[in-house]
Amino acid sequence: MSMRLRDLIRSVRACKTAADERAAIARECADIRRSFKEEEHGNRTRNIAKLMYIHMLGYPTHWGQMECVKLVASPSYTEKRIGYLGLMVLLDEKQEVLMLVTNSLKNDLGNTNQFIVGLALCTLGNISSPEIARDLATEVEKLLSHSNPYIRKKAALCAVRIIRKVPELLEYFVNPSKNLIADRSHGVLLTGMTLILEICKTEPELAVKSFRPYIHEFLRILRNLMQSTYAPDHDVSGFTDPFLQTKIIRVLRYLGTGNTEISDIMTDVLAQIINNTETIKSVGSALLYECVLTIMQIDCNSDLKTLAINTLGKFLTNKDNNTKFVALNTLTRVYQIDTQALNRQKATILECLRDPDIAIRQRALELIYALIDQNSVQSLLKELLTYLIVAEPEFKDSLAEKICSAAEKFSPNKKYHFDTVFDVMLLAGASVKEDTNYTLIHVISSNESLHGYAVGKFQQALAEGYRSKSLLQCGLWCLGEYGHFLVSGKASIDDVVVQASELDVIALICGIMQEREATLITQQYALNALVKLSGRFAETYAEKIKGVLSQYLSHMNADLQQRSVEYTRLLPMPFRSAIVEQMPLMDDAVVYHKQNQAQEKSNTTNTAVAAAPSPQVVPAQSAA
Amino acid sequence: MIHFVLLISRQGKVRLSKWYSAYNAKEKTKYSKEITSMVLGRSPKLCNFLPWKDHKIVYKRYASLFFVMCVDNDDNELMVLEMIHHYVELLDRYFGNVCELDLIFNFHKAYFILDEMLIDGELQESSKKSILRMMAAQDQMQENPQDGSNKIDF
Amino acid sequence: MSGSDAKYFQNSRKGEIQEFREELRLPSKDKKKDAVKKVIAAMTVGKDVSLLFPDVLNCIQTPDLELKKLVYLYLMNYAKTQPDLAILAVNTFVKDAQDPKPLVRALAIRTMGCIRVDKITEYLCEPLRKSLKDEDAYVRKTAAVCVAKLFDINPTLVEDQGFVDLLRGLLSDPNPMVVANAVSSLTDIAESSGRSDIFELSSSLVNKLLTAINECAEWGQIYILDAISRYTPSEPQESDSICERVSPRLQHSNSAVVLTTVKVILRHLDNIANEDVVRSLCKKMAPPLITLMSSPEPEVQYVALRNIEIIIQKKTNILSHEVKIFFCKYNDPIYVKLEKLEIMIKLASERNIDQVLGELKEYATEVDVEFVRKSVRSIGRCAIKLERAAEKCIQALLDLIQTKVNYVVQEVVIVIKDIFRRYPNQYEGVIATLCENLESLDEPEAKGSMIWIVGEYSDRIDNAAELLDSFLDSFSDEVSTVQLQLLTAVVKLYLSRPQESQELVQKILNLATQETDNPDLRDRGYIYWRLLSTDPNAARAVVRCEKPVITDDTNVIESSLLDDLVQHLSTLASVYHRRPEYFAVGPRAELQKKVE
Amino acid sequence: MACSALFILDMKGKILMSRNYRGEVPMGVAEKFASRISDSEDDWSSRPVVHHNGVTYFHLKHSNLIFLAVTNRNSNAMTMFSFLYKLIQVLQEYFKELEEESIRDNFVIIYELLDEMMDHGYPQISDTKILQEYITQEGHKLEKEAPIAVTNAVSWRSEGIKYRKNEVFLDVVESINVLANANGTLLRSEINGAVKMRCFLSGMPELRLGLNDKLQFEAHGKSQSRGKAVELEDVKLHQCVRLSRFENDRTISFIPPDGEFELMSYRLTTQVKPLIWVDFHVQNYSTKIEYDIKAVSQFKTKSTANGVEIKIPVPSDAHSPEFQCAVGTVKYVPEEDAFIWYIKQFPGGKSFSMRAQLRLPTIQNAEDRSAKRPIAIKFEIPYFTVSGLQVRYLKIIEKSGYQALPWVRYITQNGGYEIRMNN
Repeated sequence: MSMRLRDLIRSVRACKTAADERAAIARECADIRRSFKEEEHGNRTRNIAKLMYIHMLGYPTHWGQMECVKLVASPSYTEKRIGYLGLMVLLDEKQEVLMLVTNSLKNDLGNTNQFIVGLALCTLGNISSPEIARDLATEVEKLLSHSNPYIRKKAALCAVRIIRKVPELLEYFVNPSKNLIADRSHGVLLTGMTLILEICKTEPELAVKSFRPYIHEFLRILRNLMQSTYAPDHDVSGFTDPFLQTKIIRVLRYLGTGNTEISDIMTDVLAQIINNTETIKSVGSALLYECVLTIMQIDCNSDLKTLAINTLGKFLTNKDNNTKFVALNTLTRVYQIDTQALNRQKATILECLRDPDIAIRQRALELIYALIDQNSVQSLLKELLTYLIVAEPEFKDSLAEKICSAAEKFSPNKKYHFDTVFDVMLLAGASVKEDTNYTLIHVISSNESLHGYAVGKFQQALAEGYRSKSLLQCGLWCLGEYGHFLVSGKASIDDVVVQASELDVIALICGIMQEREATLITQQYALNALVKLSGRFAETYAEKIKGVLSQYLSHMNADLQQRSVEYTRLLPMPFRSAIVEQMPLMDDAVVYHKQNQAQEKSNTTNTAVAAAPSPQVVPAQSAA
Repeated sequence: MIHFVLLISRQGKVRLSKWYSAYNAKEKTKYSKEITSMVLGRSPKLCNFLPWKDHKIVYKRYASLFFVMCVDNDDNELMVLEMIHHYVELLDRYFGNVCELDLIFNFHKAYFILDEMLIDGELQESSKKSILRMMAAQDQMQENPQDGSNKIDF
Repeated sequence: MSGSDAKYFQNSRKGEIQEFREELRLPSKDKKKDAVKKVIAAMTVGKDVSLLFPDVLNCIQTPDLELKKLVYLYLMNYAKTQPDLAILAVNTFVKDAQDPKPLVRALAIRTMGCIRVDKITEYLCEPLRKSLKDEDAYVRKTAAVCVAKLFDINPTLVEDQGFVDLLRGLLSDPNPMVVANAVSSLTDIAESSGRSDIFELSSSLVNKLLTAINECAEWGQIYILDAISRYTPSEPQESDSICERVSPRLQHSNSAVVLTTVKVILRHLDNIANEDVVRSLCKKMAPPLITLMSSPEPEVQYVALRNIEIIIQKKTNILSHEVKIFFCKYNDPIYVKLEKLEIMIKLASERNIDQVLGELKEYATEVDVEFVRKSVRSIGRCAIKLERAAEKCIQALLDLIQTKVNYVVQEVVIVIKDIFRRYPNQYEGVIATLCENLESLDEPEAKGSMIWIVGEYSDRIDNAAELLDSFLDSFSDEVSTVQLQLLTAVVKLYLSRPQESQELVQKILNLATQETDNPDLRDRGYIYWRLLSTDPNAARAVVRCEKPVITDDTNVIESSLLDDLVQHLSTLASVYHRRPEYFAVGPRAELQKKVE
Repeated sequence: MACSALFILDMKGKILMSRNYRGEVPMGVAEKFASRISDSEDDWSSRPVVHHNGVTYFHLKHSNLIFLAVTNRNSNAMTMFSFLYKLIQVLQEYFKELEEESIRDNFVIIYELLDEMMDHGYPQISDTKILQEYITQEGHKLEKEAPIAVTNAVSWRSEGIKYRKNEVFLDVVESINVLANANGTLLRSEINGAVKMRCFLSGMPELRLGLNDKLQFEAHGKSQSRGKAVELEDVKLHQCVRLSRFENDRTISFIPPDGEFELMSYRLTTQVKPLIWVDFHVQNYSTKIEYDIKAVSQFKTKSTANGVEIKIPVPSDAHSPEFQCAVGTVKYVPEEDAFIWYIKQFPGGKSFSMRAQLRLPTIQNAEDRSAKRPIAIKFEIPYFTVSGLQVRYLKIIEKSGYQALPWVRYITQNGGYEIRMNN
């Protein structure tokens, strides 16, 4: 009765619509459930195989998990093979059902058949939970010295899994792993190196202590692999076991870090790889790349480092995008080591900004960003701004962010900083982050010479209809704080006065806040701007402002309502102007950035309070 | 380490998925879909790496199939490409001139081969010959059970 | 590596273009036709076969209508990429436009208009002029549309050649389909040129069109109705008669005819003085609108729902008794369900609130998160809208809190805050229940709402200071909306219980003014700080005063926009609830770019 | 108002066919859009009208196809969907089965249809009967003249039709929509009726249909003595019916299209007692679930409902179903996650019961929060309309003066018939 796996696959493939497929699967699932229920043993493997297929298509199969557990306990090899595969496909380490197989796993690890041990190891290595890892660690440790390399290599990777799940079990495996260094089997060597790497990653100090004595052994193996003539079993495009080679080079990285002596020992071999490896085949590039990474990290002489950077430079001119990507990626991480060498590549890197591949563009941007300093900021930002105009939408965000951030760090003067960010707002306002807006407002606020200039620029842009969120936020704030400059003729752009009447300013703000597209933030900023202007403009305009506020008195948004009610109450009060007078200038020192807030917090807070003309502390009794 | 391996057809169907890191079912589906649309949407000339969450995606297209691996940021992506190729060559030799249909109807075998090649997202064997020999021996055990059980027909 | 990969998983063929070319050159007519078909098939699946342009063009001289159509099809697709070669086809077009068979004449005219190559347009003028006066109506109706096509390519040419006048002439054509296409063509031209003078309606023209409408096919009726909806009569009585004459269209089986008719009636309704007539027209419109809702096609329902939202805001009573129609069915797509909810709230009244509330409660335990959230929010909106139902709504919300479903609880907190603001000092008894769920709130809006509640009722919540203090440690990690709420809440607390909160208020004022880079928060902080240190009593009067009760204007369309949307019923503007300039090409496109 | 371009795509978003009517929207947008809708989790979750980057997309799904229209203007959205549905109807009438293969196999003729049905983005001729006169699948062996009917006053009927036997068949079909709560409250019910015709008449006949429509009686000043009159809430008429005449005195007069068509549809919201009602009780244990179901027929004993199907939803991972019922048969239908109780004939005024028990797996699906699916009921009751609507006469006048016989049939059936269940 039961349908064969291939027939199920055929019938599913024949379905024309998603609904047909769903129906076919539901029917089959019901039949499999029936078959499980009726304990049709002959069909168990077939059913689990079908379940895996159904699972792959994305349908729920939780109800079949128990059957996998049962199948694993079967004496038949085929049933075990499918059972374990089923476990790995249908379950993950988070499911409690998995605990039920601990016993089967344990039994199978002691089996005399290498393949049954292999299945258990493979399952353990792929999906074991911390609990199972703990329960079976001793068994795995024993199998590391099994006479059969097929079992040893699998056990080594199981050990890796166990360390990943339960790091405190690491010590179990330090000594056994040393024995693997001398193993004759490539497979065991490879997985042994992986185990050593895992130990290095998890407990670097202990690892370095344990494995440094073997440095010559590592180098010997590496040298042998490099010099080996054609080895059919392990050849990849003329390289002998590059997988193993990269692992060893990576181990060297851990051993050489922070140790000149050890680093010196490996210099020769690394230099040899750099000099002798051809990049015609991509495996060559892969090896070189690994080698460069190691050189960059260990304590070797600067000649070798320069050699490495130059290798990356060569990568940049490679036609293959993958190599280019890798080079950009690596250069971003190591650019400080030799900025001069890197500067020679500037043109090539800028060219990468126009690469059709966003991944390349992204990396190139990172790198250019890293290259920007006081000297190069103007020329490089000019390039980036031109590019911002044509950049694809998905790239604009990061481009805008980088330009703003570079302007903040390296601008020769505040005006340049303002102009740059302002241009970004015009070109890609939606891409500008809120933090950047805050920073810009700080820059304006802390530099009196910018007040009139900024308010003039924003007034013009807003009046022309620019409505990006960043422009609105900064613009409205400036209009509120410096709007009176527009009236008194103190607002100017490069000596050209920007003039506007009180009514113009109020109308501009009202117009913006009442647009259908106006966001909450826009309205919040607008309300604040209006109340601040009520203290800067002549008394006659207070009534006008009150009228605008009144539209928000019953507003659904609690904050907007609160503001409008408060400000409406405040308007007739005699000391209103004092309350909303110009806000204390923001000291440069108080500019906070989310990323370094933690470090700065303690030392800047005090100065800030002292610097800002802060109001008196509230008297305790005053409220009574 | 490799966090997961996906085989995706040009039509966006998942032909094989192997997860070494712990994700729940919902995440698995979500990520597969996400990555499928990312990878399928890329033109062939672009590079084979993509940043994704805190990891990176390395993929390669072989005719109608995309082989995808998600690896750690400090993994050597060029080497990962070699691993993908290693797997493809294994499939090709095992099935003899492999085609997509082989993988559709014998998906379990593709998994078996992968399990001989990787454990917990790490390479376990660099010799194709050795892997194929082990596969053959196990298939043989399945064909002629020594334990007294019957041969099982899928 | 890439070189050797090709051998895996591979099967492909090449040299297709060359094959096509050879086949196109075959002498046999049937083979040739097959070849053109193959080329079109390749074009259909997106292959670039533009290289074959000269070869395909060679097949154009044929009496075989099917082959001709195929070649024309190819020409339309690729003429733009090969403008010089396209000219070679002109002679055939001109010749075909004089063919004895009207089908061929029309085909030539239709196709020529679709070849958007500037150089061709001048050759098009004479054949077009002739065909506008063709004896066959089928040719005339095709030519009418062709004028709009030509205008798209070269507006000045169309005006210079007097085609617009000829088109206006066709408005009096004896054939209704020709009239309808003349209407659509003139509308198209007026719209894309932004010049309403191209197509001005007079009383007599409207009369003529109203007569033509009876004979028109469904699509033609839509074009004419649409044009009439733009007409502003000089005499109010005219509106009466227009409504009377179009209202039979409400019985048409085409949904678009019905909805466009509703538009005409609604547009003219304001001009009608007689209340009885207005009432009767409204009564007539209701059943067809409901019928649109029972359409088996969800897309039609969706467009209808979006329009009904506008219609019931314009004429509140029109569906006031029909709330049941908008109850959600299991199989309704989610986008339909969400719109139905919106209308249910709009139609909720004291008479039907029990039923509506029953439904909303049902939906609030559904699976789809977006739908559930909106249902919960709707219960709150009902409470705000209907004073006498508020109590029941709150009870329903409290029941929902007990489900402990995280997103439900958050929505409940948000709407209860609004209910408090609508009915101050009435339902504070539930605050304790809300406070129990404080810790499960992780969405900013819910958090902010809870903080607002604590601040507003700080005089009644014993541990208000403690509750608010618990948020302060993570102050810098909160989003700004939560920070702002926290600032206000603490100031409110201080003003009602200064002794206990002296330290707290100092702390938050410091946080808001010194340890933030958010200028808005900083401004708010300083304003409070200055207020408190200047005159605490005044501060209390400003901050803790009674606030007006809120009005729920969620999704209420502001009145000038509403009138615009009524004018655009059935169109995209009515679906988006936005003026066309925000999403369609037009004079304001430039502004759109600035908005991004 | 107009449509810029039209696409037919497969479910994966691959373009099968396209027609660029106005050259104002880049054709590449379709693929980008398609990748977005085929990505969405739920097939229906994406709204049918969306705006992106200045382009509006209208889409709808039909079997395994997506029909997509795009525009960058303020087009008439309702027209667009009406047209897309009309296009689907025409293609169905042309090719019977409408799916990927039929699109591929018939692309030449579909291009022709797309050109004939829409010009410069404006819908034109959409009557299959008329289109078939000059666009045929057999190719253009016959050199055709311009379709006269296209530009006729009667655009839906050709002249010169001849039948040996002149006959008209009328079907009055009423569908009952019911929505009820789990506690048994009827939330809404309505009747959607349709008068469908199959006309085999020669020449240009004039038809007039008389119904026991209350308004028709009133308009004609007749008393309601002759049986019950029915008050129809809304009537939709085929475009062949003279609407102004109907508006004046509710007379349905028309020259019919040839063959099959829907003459009118109507709607009544009068609260009717659900014809078939289902009471249920569900008991949920951790590893099994039990159902007690009772079905009641609430119509006159002389009528009988045929082919009654009561569909009760069950959890998707249930197994080992057991059913007990005295009348009818029950079947577990896993593809619908339900069991269906079939009762071939259900006489009026009766009630039948059944019980069901299903087992549930011990391992629960962690993320399963299943939807509250309703009970659905299907049935058909012949010789009967719930509304009481009746055809009083059908007058057929043709200038040749032949006699033609009208045949009338009445059927009542379920429409959307849902009784909600609790979880």
